[in-house]
Amino acid sequence: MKTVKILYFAGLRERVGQGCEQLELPAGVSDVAGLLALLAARGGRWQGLATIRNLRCAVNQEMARPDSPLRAGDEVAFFPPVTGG
Amino acid sequence: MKTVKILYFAGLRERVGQGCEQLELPAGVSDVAGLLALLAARGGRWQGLATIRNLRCAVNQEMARPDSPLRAGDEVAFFPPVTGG
Amino acid sequence: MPVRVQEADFDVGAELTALRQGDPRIGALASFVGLVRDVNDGSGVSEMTLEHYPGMTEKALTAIIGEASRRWAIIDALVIHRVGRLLPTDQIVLVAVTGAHRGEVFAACQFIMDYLKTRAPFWKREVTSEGARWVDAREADDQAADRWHD
Amino acid sequence: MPVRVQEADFDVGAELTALRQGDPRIGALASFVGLVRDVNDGSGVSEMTLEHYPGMTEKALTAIIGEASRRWAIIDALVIHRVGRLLPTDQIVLVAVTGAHRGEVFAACQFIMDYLKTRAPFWKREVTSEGARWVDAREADDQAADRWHD
Repeated sequence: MKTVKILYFAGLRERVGQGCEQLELPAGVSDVAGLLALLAARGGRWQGLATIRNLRCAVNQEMARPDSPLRAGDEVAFFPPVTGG
Repeated sequence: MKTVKILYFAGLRERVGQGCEQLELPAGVSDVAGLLALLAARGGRWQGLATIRNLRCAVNQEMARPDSPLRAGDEVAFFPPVTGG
Repeated sequence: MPVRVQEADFDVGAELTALRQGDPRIGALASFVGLVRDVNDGSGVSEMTLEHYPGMTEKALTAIIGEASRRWAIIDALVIHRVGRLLPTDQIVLVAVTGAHRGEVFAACQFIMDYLKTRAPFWKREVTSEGARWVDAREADDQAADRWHD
Repeated sequence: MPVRVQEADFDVGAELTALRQGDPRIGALASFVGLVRDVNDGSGVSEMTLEHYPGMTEKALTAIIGEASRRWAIIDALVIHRVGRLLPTDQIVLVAVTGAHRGEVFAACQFIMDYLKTRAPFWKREVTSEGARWVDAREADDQAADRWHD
């Protein structure tokens, strides 16, 4: 079993209605793109997740890309473009 | 009679041995270049004045050039390139 | 090369004094303070809240300072960024860089701010006369960060 | 747009706070502090004396700030420059610029320093291990100022 921790920030957190969750990844899900498809398949407020323009992702607190691999225990974060400073 | 006030700063002040003087300009001296030639004609430590590389001049506290005109009562300053900050 | 993320305000004078304290190699200190304006994108702003990603924020800021240190001959650098609720005229961020010469510290300070704006996980939520809204990322910020690419 | 030439030291924190005090249009504050280093051109420096041209100095600094205000959308600017005897780690000059956005205040602050270095009538005399000497103007400073020409 491959369990990952998922975090949502800012407008995205409000959109999906939660800030974090633990998720067991099915055997076929091995990268960020796969995880996004899995989340979008939940339907409802999750549906648009895989198609949001400018969605950012970090794996273990480093910026990641759709093909970044996922391993058991990884911390995956989804968020909009940053606006600090 | 055209009297001007002349100021010398920094290394130039030390070189000529004085910080300021009042000087009556002869009829033929009408610009900065003419004044420099007049000063250099004093000889001795004044001799090199007209040929110093990078000599700067201000007339009435504005940067001036060799052909800048001189009028009665003007304040003329000679100094090396600036090194503040 | 300290990095701090905090709710509390900071004392710019004390921070700059501490950064350069007693180091006679330092001839130049450049700094930047970002402040909350009372207007943004044409709307009045009465307050804002800054959210961040604890853990990643500190890593990202440390990486940005490290990159600046590789690019320019600087002596030290400091980033302090506030989070939580802020009001117009409040300080948001301080970036300060010391070095021997001004060219390097100016460049490094501006580089750190530009990269912070596009790579450090902070998000602003403004309360305006039209209601609350998440601030959109500005294309100008991406362009400002992009100009540092070789 | 205040300009001050003085023997006394200055308090950077207090000056920056006063410059931005209560103006909610200000989103960005860039500043620069120049400091006495204990080494210059390969020689140890134990002290320096700054001479200036009273009257012209203030005019030149005011003109430089005016030129920066014409070139960039800034809100306010401040220059404080010390004269007299200074020791390593002492503060020499403070330049600070406020505005709505960081690009403008960074550019204006750097422009003011570059122009000050080549146009404001200050001269440094250093005491080094080899004796006292007037500091030579640096070609790099002329180049830094020249890059602002169109």
